[in-house]
Amino acid sequence: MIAYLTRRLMQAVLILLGVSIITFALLYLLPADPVRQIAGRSATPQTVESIRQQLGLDQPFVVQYWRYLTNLVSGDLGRSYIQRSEVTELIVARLPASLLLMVGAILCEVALGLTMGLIAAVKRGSVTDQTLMVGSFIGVSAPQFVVGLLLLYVFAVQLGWFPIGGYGTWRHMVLPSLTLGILGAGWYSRMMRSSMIDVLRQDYIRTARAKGLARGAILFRHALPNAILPVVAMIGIDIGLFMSGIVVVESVFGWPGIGQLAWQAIQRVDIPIIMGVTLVSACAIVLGNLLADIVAPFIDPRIKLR
Amino acid sequence: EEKLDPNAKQGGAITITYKDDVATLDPAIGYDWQNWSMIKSLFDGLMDYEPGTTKLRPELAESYEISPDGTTFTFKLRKGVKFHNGREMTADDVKYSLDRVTNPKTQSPGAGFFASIKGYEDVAAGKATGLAGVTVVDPSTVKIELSRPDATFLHVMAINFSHVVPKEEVEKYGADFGKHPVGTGAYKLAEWTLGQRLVFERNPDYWHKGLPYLDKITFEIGQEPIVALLRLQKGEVDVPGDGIPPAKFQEVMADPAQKARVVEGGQLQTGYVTMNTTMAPFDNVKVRQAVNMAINKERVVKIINNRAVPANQPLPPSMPGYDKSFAGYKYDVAKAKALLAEAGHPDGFETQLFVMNTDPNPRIAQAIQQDLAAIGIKASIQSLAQANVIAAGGDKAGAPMIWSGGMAWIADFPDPSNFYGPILGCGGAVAGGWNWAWYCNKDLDAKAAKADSIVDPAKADERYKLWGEIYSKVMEDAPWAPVFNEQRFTMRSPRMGGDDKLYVDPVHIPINYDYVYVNDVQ
Amino acid sequence: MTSPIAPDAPLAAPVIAKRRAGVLGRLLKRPLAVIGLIIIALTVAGAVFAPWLTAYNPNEQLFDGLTLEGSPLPPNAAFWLGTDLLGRDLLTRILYGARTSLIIGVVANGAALIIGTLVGVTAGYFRGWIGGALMRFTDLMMAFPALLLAICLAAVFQPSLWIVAMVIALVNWVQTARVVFTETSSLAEREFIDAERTIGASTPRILFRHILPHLLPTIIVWGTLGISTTVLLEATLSYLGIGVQPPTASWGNIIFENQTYFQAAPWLVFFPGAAILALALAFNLVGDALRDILDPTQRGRA
Amino acid sequence: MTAAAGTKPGAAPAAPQPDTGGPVLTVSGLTVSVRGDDGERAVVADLSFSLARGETLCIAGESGSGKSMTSLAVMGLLPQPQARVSAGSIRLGDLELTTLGERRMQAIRGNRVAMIFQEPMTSLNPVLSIGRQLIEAIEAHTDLSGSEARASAIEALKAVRIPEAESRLKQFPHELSGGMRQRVMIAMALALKPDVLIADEPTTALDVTVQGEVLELLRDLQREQGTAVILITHDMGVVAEMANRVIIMRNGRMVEQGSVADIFERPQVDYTRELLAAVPKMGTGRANAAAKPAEPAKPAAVAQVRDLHVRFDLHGGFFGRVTRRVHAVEGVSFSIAPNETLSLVGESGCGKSTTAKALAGLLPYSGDIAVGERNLAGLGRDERKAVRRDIQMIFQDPYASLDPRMRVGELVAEPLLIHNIGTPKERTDRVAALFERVGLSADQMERYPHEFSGGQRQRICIARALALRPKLIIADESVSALDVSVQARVLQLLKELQNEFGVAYLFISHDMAVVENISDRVAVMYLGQIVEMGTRDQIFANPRHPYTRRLIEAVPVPDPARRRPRFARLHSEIASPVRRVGDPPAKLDLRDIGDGHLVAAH
Ligand SMILES: Nc1ncnc2c1ncn2[C@@H]1O[C@H](COP(=O)(O)OP(=O)(O)OP(=O)(O)O)[C@@H](O)[C@H]1O
Ligand SMILES: Nc1ncnc2c1ncn2[C@@H]1O[C@H](COP(=O)(O)OP(=O)(O)OP(=O)(O)O)[C@@H](O)[C@H]1O
Ligand SMILES: [Mg+2]
Ligand SMILES: [Mg+2]
Repeated sequence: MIAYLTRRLMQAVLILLGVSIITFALLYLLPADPVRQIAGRSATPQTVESIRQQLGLDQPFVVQYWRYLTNLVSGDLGRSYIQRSEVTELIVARLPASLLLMVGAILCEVALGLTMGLIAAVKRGSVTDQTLMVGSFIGVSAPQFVVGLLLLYVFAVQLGWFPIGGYGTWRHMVLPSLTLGILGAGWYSRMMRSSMIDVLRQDYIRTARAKGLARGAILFRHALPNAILPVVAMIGIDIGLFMSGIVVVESVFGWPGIGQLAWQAIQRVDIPIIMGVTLVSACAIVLGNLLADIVAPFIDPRIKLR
Repeated sequence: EEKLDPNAKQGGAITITYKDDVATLDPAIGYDWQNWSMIKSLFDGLMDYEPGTTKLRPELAESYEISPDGTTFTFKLRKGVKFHNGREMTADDVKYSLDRVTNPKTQSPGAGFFASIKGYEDVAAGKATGLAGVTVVDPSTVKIELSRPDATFLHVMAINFSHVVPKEEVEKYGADFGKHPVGTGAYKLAEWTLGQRLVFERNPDYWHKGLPYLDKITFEIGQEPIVALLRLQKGEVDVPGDGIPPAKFQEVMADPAQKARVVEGGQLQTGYVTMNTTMAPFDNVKVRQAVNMAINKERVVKIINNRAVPANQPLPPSMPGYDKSFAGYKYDVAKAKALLAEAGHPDGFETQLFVMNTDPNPRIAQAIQQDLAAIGIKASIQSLAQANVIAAGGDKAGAPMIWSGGMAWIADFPDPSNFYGPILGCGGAVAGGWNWAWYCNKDLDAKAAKADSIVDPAKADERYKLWGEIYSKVMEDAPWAPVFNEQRFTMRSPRMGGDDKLYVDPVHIPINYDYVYVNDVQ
Repeated sequence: MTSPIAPDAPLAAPVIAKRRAGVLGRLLKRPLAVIGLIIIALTVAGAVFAPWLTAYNPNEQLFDGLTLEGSPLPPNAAFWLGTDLLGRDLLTRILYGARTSLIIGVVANGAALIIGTLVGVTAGYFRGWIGGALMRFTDLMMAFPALLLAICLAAVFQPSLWIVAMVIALVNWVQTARVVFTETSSLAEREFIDAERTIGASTPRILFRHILPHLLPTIIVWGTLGISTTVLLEATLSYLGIGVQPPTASWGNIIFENQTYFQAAPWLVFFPGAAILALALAFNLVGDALRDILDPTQRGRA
Repeated sequence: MTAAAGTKPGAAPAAPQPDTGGPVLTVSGLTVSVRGDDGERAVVADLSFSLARGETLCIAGESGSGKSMTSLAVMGLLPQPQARVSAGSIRLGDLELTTLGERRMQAIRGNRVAMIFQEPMTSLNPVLSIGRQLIEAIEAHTDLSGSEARASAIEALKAVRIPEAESRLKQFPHELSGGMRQRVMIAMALALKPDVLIADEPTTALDVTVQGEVLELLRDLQREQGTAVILITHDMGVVAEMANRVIIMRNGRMVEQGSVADIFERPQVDYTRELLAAVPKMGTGRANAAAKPAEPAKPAAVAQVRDLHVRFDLHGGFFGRVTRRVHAVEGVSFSIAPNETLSLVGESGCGKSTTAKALAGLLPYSGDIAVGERNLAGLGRDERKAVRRDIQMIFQDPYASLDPRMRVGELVAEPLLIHNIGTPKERTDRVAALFERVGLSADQMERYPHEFSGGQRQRICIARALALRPKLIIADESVSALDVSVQARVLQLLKELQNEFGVAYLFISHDMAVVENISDRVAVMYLGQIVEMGTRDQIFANPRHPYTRRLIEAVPVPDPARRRPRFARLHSEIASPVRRVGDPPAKLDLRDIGDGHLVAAH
């Protein structure tokens, strides 16, 4: 186990290194000049050059990257060009909110998606199945901005069940999690249905039925753990997909997560923030996948950690 | 002393929302829509404007004197002004603040405004650490010598970049001063939860007795404008910092109760299309004039729900120097076609129109595109992130046409010169500059310098006239096609009081925090 | 000693000499699949014949297309699906937009699916360094923010439909690869694959004839869900200046441009949204039917 | 559907039957139909029988004759969506089962009727521990507390002679050998103490010694609980040993029914006689041996295996190091000449399949394997393909070795296609001919593997292996699921091919009678090593190693008159090939005791 973890963590470090190199290189190639954003309209070329020097942006790529990397090792992600604050500070302030939202969203989509997929698989071909299918496709096809606003309008403005955006209590979390969850639920339910159908025709399900087990026991104890494996792998993947959804949802609900930070940074070529957020989300994705891989053997004992 | 509003009561708290993060509250650095007026409430400069107007008045300076040649300004400081940390502000702080903002290490985007101060070049080049032209005469007197007469200098003393900061706090927080601002302003920062909210509290020691009215202002960050409006309608928010979102504009205006709470005002803003005068075929003035005539500005205005007025010159109407009599280029497709033919393009040509990607700019660009197509100019649209458009504009061969909306010019201060220098003058027509038309007219530059050397306030009208002429000449060369001047529509909750003009204050955007109040305090 | 063994006599049932009908033939026997095929056909026809189907030009900002206040018109006799914020006919834009969206949702998404499947199958089947390297590369790509890649590509290339299609294909294959990898590695352990090896089946044959068909259900799920996702992703990318530029219509960007107006002008979001949904559903119906048809254990299902 | 005349819809299903002598289970006019591409066809037609308390009914008969379908119909577990009961009634006591709702059926399954399925490999849930699976079955039908259920699960495991029952509860199916899984399945059915137990080929995966014990257990259960047993088997030895009454089925119909003595002594129908005649009997092989032409001077071996080792590393412990190894094959050497049949026998888990797979090039091994003149190690891609053509393997589990998504016709034609033999037309013809030779009809080529019975699938695998006319066929338990008549015909076919083309066989089987019938030489394996090897006569007439002797003694005799009163139970535990790293098993020395008869020291 420890050996496995060490190996995986080492791989993770390599992956992060790769991500940082590629990101850094891409940002380096970007034609937009951050110095001009900093210097403002009235700056003289002299000032511009001076700022460029101070930021070390006049250095060759390798030097810049090496400096970034050495700082990174000591936990220093640099300072934002626009906000002028420590990137670490900005991310640390916003990360908990995003993680919380992620957890909420994953709970939502897993709960919704699995239930829908399960029912659809069991009632395969029926009207219920068709309805659920249309439902999951609506979830996937509906623009999140609209879904978010709609939920907000109905449940917060009209019914007043939840606050209109903001952050703090569990009530703030419901609607944004749901908005993200509706999209994910579409995916999960289709995946679940597909793998459930496969599992339901396996011989061991027949055995379980032959034992005279109740339908619930067959579905939840025998079929679900077998069908859920691809879904667990999906949760790892999901974290990556999640990063793009978060931008929209966070802004609709005024959720103080890193999505908004990233989006603003992208718009304004705030390279240190882009780098920081990229690395943090890469970390999350890598850890998510690792977690999915670690959990898998607990669900299916045939799987070995390799 | 200024008269206070007899209806205003002190106390109460309001909530204001913004979509984007507040980057910094360091007056030397903050240059965004949201932090601009926040900084104005936390800090003070030597000069300021009368609330809701563009009229200059002394602020931290009690009085000032200008030498006859217009190169020496002597400011007498107000006594008993204290920073939020309790220390009294002195002339040394003024000097320190100006030295700091011009020092390249500070990386201030506003350093260039101080270029007329003696010794600026040395500081900018890193050869000196202080401005030779700024001297502390005594603890309450500062003398500033300029290297050339500068009529806008009092305005410069009113912009945020020149606001006074206490040295000890700056040194204490270093680069994080922007997160721990300490000034002399009406409010002080009480709380800043990154990404969520900022809370301003009344500065009890504010030198301007009786101000501010409000006890507390909460800025909630990261709110989508549409959602902010929903919350306003529910009474959770008092002012939507980003204004009324276009998508909700019709709805609000259709409801008399809501409409009554909308305040409309002019803005020191012009939306225009730049044409790269160094790039064929826009190097031909006839082509540029044809473009000016081809754009149906009325329709463009209609597309943004009439939230603007058509423009025919660079200056917005509320800017001194605006020429009411100027006719500009009338919308005339036939004539535009004729001009194009004269220029040797009877069948038009293909070109590109760059635009920033936030609504409504791409829509406006499409309307312009269609108008240009009517005279044969096939402009393909490049709708890009702000930084990319700016990069293209600063590249001589980058962008033939740019729609300025969303990026450029809301004036830093209400003076006609503010629309010239970096965006129309030769100085801005350099790689990485902001003169996206790459328009460089040496005669006009000279004339501009001449106008700005008329320092005497008594001769202001003469100066404005001169500027008016400059812009008329610019329009003859037509490097821009001015399209409209945006109107501001701010909305306030029913409980908010204060003169309407405070809500469309031309310099305090979106509202003048120091003077607004709420009606429901006991 | 050479007499053959008597075969099992078929019992009772008449052996109708009906040989297997083609896959298409069997698809056509399923009403739901037929509906799906019809929707797909209509979409393609709409895209191809758009100029003949509508009197309007998709980019023409009609004089009478806006109210005096500059608001778009709701569906009416002249504009069946209403007009957009610039006074253009929405129906026309949706028809023309189908061209873009089909390329994104079907071609780019399909390409991503194919790349992902190939990578996943290869990595899952070849355990050694090839598989390891491919999977590490996939992990890297997965950890890498797609949006950033897109922005940088946009900065380097001229924005165009094909760039955005390429970007989508480049970023979307990753998830498919991961899922396919997992499934392939368990399939590769199955005994019938060993059996194929003993009869000397070549690796491509094993991969394409024996492993791929088993991946079909997964591929169908990912492929059909990918349609909606990619069509919407295109809009985000176009917004960032990578994809089709205004005024070219696509379903995604019609929604994207107008989503803040969904209360003031719901038709601007509803109709393109419905188009995306219908296309995705149609592919799903066909996919589901295909899955059943190609899955022999499900035969006999009505 | 039959009019459910005697059904009392509200009757309590679980009321214990008084021992009135009335039948527990009555099947009458049962017809089961399956839907395929070519419409519906009946696979069981008009079947009627009844079962009394404490009785053992054996169903024997042709493979594919509907035995499994019948039992699935009783359980209400016919494969969906294809199959259904189209006529007839199944009554449990007074209760009509064919029309019973799923919910009420649930209460009956396991509780009153339990079943052991034909394919034990896939019938256990891979993600649940066997303890879990056992206990839940008990809990579903009794109101025992958790610990009581656990106790009775342990008891059930002990009853099927799984050693260390208590710790086994925590294990997962994949951690058990095939034979153990089979026994877990049996334990599960027994623990429920049902009124009726249906056992579908419960001992196919077991070697004769364990088979005997399991059968003994069934008898115990019957004695103690009065359970009625339906035993489906093609092993006439088992029938003779166990049955009170016997049903013989063919083509979905019952052809004969009678007491075990009647069937064996006075068969009425030709088919039954044919079946009985086909039963391989120990000793008859030697008699037939004369038929085989005398071996010519020793030609070059088709395959030569020298000092073969196959080990599987088990990663374990906290650091994921290799702590233990399965020494599946430990230094096996043999060679097979053309035209020769070498049989490999031994108990379940002794490494027979592993040896076969290594020979077929499917496992990494150490040692030398030469095919023809070529050593398998270090062959190029093309050469390996050529060698593949010469060696074909028939896998132990026919279902698992057929791609479920391909039609069986395509599957059988595939080797021809791969090796570019013939035109498509010729290939089809050849496949059709092969089908007929293994006793399937050509029109079944269009079906998929899951549409066949266990025995039919096995024949498909055989046809596939024959398609290329290889030089060596490795047949791993290839006739175990076939009824004796088909088995006889298939064995006959194999012999014919040997005579025609000189094919050599490596024949792996549990069934000593079959082995005795078919082999030229026999190798007995125990714990990964060969303990005795020699010609058939040497092994069967003169077994020297005690393990060999036990194997031969354990073979049930297909004669009810010679029924053994009680099968001797073993008390030693089954030895395990799993050992710690650095602790390889001692190498056995084989000694030639004359004429190439090799025996390990013991
Ligand atoms: N799912 C299915 N679909 C179609 N036909 C099937 C299906 N399952 C079995 N059959 C057919 O039903 C018939 C009876 O099968 P069954 O499994 O009952 O045979 P069996 O008597 O148990 O034979 P064996 O001894 O070989 O296991 C066979 O001809 C088989 O081809
Ligand atoms: N992939 C594997 N990993 C670990 N152990 C294995 C593996 N395959 C086989 N074994 C073990 O190797 C030993 C020999 O297995 P093998 O399948 O050769 O037995 P067999 O003689 O064919 O038995 P049976 O008669 O039950 O088929 C068994 O103990 C088995 O558990
Ligand atoms: Mg069977
Ligand atoms: Mg075996």
